[in-house]
Amino acid sequence: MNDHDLLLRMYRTMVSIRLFEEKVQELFLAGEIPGFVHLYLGEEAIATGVCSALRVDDYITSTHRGHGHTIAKGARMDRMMAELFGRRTGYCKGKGGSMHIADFSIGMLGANGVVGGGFNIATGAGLSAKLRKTDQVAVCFFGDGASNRGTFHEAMNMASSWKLPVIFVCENNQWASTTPYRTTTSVENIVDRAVGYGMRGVMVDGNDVLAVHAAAHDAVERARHGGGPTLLEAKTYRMAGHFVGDPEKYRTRDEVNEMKARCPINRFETGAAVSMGLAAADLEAIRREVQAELAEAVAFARSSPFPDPSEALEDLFAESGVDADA
Amino acid sequence: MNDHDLLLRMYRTMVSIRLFEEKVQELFLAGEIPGFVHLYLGEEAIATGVCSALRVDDYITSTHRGHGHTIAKGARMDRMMAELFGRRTGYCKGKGGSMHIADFSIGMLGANGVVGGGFNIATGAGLSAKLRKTDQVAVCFFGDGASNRGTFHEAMNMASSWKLPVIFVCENNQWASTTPYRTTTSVENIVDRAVGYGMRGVMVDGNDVLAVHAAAHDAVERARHGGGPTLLEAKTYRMAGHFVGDPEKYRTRDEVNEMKARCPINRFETGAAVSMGLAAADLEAIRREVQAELAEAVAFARSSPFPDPSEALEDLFAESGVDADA
Amino acid sequence: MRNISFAQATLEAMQEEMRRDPTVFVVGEDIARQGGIFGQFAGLADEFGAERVIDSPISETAIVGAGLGAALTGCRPVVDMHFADFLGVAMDEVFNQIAKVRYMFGGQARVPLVLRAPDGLVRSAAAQHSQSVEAWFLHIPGLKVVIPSNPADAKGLLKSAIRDGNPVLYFENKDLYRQSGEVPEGEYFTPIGKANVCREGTDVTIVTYSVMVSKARKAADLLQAQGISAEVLDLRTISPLDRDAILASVRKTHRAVIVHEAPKIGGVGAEVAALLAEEALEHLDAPIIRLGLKHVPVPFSPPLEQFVVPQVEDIVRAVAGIVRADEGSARVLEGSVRVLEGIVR
Amino acid sequence: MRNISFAQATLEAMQEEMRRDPTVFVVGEDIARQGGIFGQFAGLADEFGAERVIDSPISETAIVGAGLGAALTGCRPVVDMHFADFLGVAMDEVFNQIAKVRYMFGGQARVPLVLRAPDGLVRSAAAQHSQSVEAWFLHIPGLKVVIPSNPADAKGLLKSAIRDGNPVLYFENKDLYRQSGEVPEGEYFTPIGKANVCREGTDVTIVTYSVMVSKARKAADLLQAQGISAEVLDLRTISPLDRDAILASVRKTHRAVIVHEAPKIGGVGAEVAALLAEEALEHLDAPIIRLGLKHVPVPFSPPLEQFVVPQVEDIVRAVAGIVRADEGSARVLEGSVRVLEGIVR
Ligand SMILES: Cc1ncc(C[n+]2csc(CCOP(=O)(O)OP(=O)(O)O)c2C)c(N)n1
Ligand SMILES: Cc1ncc(C[n+]2csc(CCOP(=O)(O)OP(=O)(O)O)c2C)c(N)n1
Ligand SMILES: [Mg+2]
Ligand SMILES: [Mg+2]
Repeated sequence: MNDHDLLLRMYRTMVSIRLFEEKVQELFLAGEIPGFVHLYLGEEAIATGVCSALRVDDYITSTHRGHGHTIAKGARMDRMMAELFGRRTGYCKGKGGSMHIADFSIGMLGANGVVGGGFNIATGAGLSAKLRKTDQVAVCFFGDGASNRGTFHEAMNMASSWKLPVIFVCENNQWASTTPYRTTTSVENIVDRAVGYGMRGVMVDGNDVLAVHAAAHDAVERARHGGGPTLLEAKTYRMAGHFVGDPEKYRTRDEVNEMKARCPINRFETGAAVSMGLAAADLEAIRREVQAELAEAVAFARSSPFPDPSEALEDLFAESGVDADA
Repeated sequence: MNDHDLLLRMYRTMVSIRLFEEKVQELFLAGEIPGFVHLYLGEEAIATGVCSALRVDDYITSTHRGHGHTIAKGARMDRMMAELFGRRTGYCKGKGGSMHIADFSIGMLGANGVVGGGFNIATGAGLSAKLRKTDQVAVCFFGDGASNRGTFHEAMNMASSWKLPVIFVCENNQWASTTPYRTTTSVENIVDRAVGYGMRGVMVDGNDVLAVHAAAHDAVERARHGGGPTLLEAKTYRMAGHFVGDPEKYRTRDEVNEMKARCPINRFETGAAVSMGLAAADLEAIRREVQAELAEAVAFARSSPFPDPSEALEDLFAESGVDADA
Repeated sequence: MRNISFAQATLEAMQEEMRRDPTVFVVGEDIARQGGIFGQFAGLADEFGAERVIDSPISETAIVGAGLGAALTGCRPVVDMHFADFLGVAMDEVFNQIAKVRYMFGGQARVPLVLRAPDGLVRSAAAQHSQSVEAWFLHIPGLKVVIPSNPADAKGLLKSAIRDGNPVLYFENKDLYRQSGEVPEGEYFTPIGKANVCREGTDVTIVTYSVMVSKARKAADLLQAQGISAEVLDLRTISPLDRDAILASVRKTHRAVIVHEAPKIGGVGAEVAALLAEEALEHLDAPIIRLGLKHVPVPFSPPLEQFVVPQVEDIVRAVAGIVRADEGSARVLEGSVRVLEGIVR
Repeated sequence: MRNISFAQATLEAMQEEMRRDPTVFVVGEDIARQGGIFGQFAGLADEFGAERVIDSPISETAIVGAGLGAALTGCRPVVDMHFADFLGVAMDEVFNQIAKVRYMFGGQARVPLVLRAPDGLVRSAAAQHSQSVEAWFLHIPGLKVVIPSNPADAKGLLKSAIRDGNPVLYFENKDLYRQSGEVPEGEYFTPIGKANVCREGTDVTIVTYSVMVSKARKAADLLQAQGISAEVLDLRTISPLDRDAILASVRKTHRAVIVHEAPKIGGVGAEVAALLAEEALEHLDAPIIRLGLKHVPVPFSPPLEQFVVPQVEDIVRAVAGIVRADEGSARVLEGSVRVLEGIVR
């Protein structure tokens, strides 16, 4: 893939995430989406930069704030939206919702309602790739807050000890729900923790999709060729509330507005896009295409049926027994 | 206390631990002690050096290998031995045994059968000292293997974020039961992990009781006066099997014998004791006194009754209700 | 008496106990700045400061384990678990440390520690934010477990829990926070270990607790209209169970239906049924019916979520089923058996 | 048939499955160099190498969580917990991840994962190394739980667990490792979900599993001498319970005693008793008795340890108690009731 294509693809991904999230916010507030939703607004460059460095058979584990990762790994917006609506046509047949979206067909091993729940799953996917002697890699997305979970430590130590093909991507958006990360996190940079595992640590501007892509590409290539894991910290900012409906009493509007000025999409449009000579019309076309796709996704979700109550009893166990799995 | 006294006191402690452990080994193999016992042979200088820097109202949390910590914090050998024998006169009335020995009256908050179970308890004791505005400190003893538990991470981060008066003392004896620590631990020195918590890290020769004492004293004084936690790594070697009866198929006799030459007690006798002008007769006297104390301890344990079966139903709950605790 | 919300009632308990005893403190996520994600800690930080109302890192083993360390050394910590679903993260601390230290150490330790755990279904929060896990703790010696169903008990049990010298798990249902109810003026304590007959009846005992108490009461109203008199027993404490109250009620009504939101299989209802089958079998005129979550994780989609959890109609149907089945045929049988029993025993 | 030990039987299962399928691997502490602390993995590392027989760090959340990650991506991991007591360390992984991923994700995931957990009392190992915690997992939808009592089932169930496409917890009692028994030649599988009547009888059913099966059989022998015929039902699988087998046996014998080493309160016995009280009440001629650990942590001192756990004599006493009480008076009552039932139903 040439640079031009890559840039346009990344732009499409960022715009898809942005528009998807804005639409989700609107639909949630309108009462069409049940449950709790956590938006990825302002952090689009990270999932985009990282996943654009992955193959479709590579794995990712995601978080409670997982729509961006899911889109970036290549999921369909219609089935995602249907899942958020709790419909039978959703990725998880309505059983998961926003916090439990997954698409195993593209290596997206699931959002996770447990903060820090993905570290070990990604590590296991890396272990599995090594055992099966494939050259797949696994990426674990996680937040600054999650870096204080014990699972972070156990996974980092294991991945490094065994040189597993795992990239740990910290999305440091400076907040763990209502808590500024420095009040509960004993280091300035999460990447400072790499030393404690003899692991390579890299820090990038998480609002610069090119920088994220470059760092991720590098880490992925190393991992793929036996060079072991990397801890990649991407600095960013959570532009929306922790969840849709969050009164956000713990921070000022000024702080938020200042950070909004660093919007990664804007920055791409006015920076890389210009210097790399992308045609404004191409970008505009992408936006329009995404908008159309999203409108269809919403229509699809709305028109899809709810599951029948009895479906609640399905999908607990795989068909099994010695024969099924022989 | 003058230097001389301190040295003699430390010598007494080291010898007490050594003789206690040798006796326990003998009694276990003779079938007098039930359960499982993990010996502190070869690591005596660490508990001794650290606890000699503590006050009686300071706290320690211990491990499965806890006899040394318990003696060093000032416990009585007779009640310890009785506990190992499962007798009613033991510290825990026979309910605990070797892995669950404790003496709250001297701030010894318990051995622990769960590796890494003490990190957070010690951190909480530090938090409590801070809240109650005392100047107590808490010491958490733990092994190299335990440093891979998630509880290590969570406790270190919390203690550092909140500047709690806690000293984390890693007894790096190079083995986690049957596993050489470098095969499962991603750093050469556990102290390298301090960086990831913005914590002070100090490494000492764990077989040099003076070095351990000096480093501990320093860390304790800092903690006592608001200077926050320290990670102190003491390098040592587990001279005995992981537990009494361990066939030790995973290491060579040569390795063990080489390390035995570094015995901390020998080293003290031929080094510090000489250069600091301790009288050989004084050391000899201490040994004899300890031997006598130990003989009494064994006699005490042997002659103590087993608890009555019905006592198994006691001690589950403190008397309570609103009145008892008002 | 005043009418206040469940959340407000728990807040009053915290305020009263924190004012009284400077060693009481609270630690958890989103407590100080946010006042708790359900508003249950609103304003506490302003009154007691950041030293005693502590926003923690996302480190459940640390907050629970440090709670234990603090309890052992002179404090009375209240640890908030955010969601009961996250108790699993700190299960070792709860199960191997907190529940055991006193006993293992031969009674040396005191553990005045409260773990607060918001549980139950709320607004399609899905599989990892909707659970009720109290049954695990019934099976762990060394813990007390309380689970209020209304604002008055919420306050009284929380105060008793904080004053207790032992570890108490305090389960508070998320759907109850906004519900209001009468709460006495002045200080009072709800005793741990005592169930409450919150509706008297003669034909059947509905044994239940937490959010299911109100469903059971609604069911009892509907049953009344059908001529069936249901007693509703609110357990309030899960461990230790109030065996006497359970046995007394069922010996009176001769029938039991047990209802909880946690999975039916292996739940608290199993223990209650087993207790009855062991101690009151000869008083039973009908099978013991249990209602609980169907045996799946909680699904997200609203129609699925409602389907897996017991509803008022399910309770009505279950009760009517065993009372009716009895009515014609079995009443006869029952009478005859009693006579026979009199003769042979 | 050959006579081999329980540990040896599990080892054969591992060898056969690892030879057959290169994606089967085992990870845990003290596995490779030590061959397992109970010798249950002896020699595996020599045959399959350090890549597939892995000594792990002391990181239970990582070995369990990574087991899940590997299971989701094409491997069939066997994770050794060292002691069942440490399941609490990884409870979130078991409970919120492993048990739920398939369901939450609408059936996309397959989780062919086995967790092996050595449990039970052994040699005064005290409170944190003696526990049996299977009941927690009965209450968690999405897991299968097996718990063999003898070498033949140990092998057959472990092979079935490894072949299963779902997460299986495999509890293996530490005291059973050295016990020997007959094991068939050649490949075979013991089905998950099927209990086994390991002794037939007519007066009472002793429902049990794991190490208590041999105690129950000894008790049955002693009871035989007293003229009481006891059936012993070895559950073998705890989840899903073999309801049919339990109901069939008790419908035949009309009495049940349930025995396990885990705490009585809130244990598997509660579920079994509740099932009987719900589905077979009219067949019961006597109270359902449960025997389990007294409600304390396991104490260290040998006389205390033996006191808290059910012994053969306790089983004999419990059975004799309910059969005798029945014998004179109740046999008469029973006959009369049956007649009446015939008339009124
Ligand atoms: C184990 C666990 N503890 C607490 C929570 C509640 N919770 C959900 S999101 C969140 C904050 C996460 O912060 P961070 O990891 O920085 O991710 P971000 O939300 O900033 O993307 C918390 C505390 C949870 N879901 N899981
Ligand atoms: C959570 C937990 N996992 C595993 C074990 C089993 N175990 C007991 S001691 C030990 C090794 C501990 O190594 P280390 O921390 O280095 O302490 P050492 O024995 O060397 O003093 C292990 C794995 C345990 N007790 N607890
Ligand atoms: Mg964050
Ligand atoms: Mg060690």
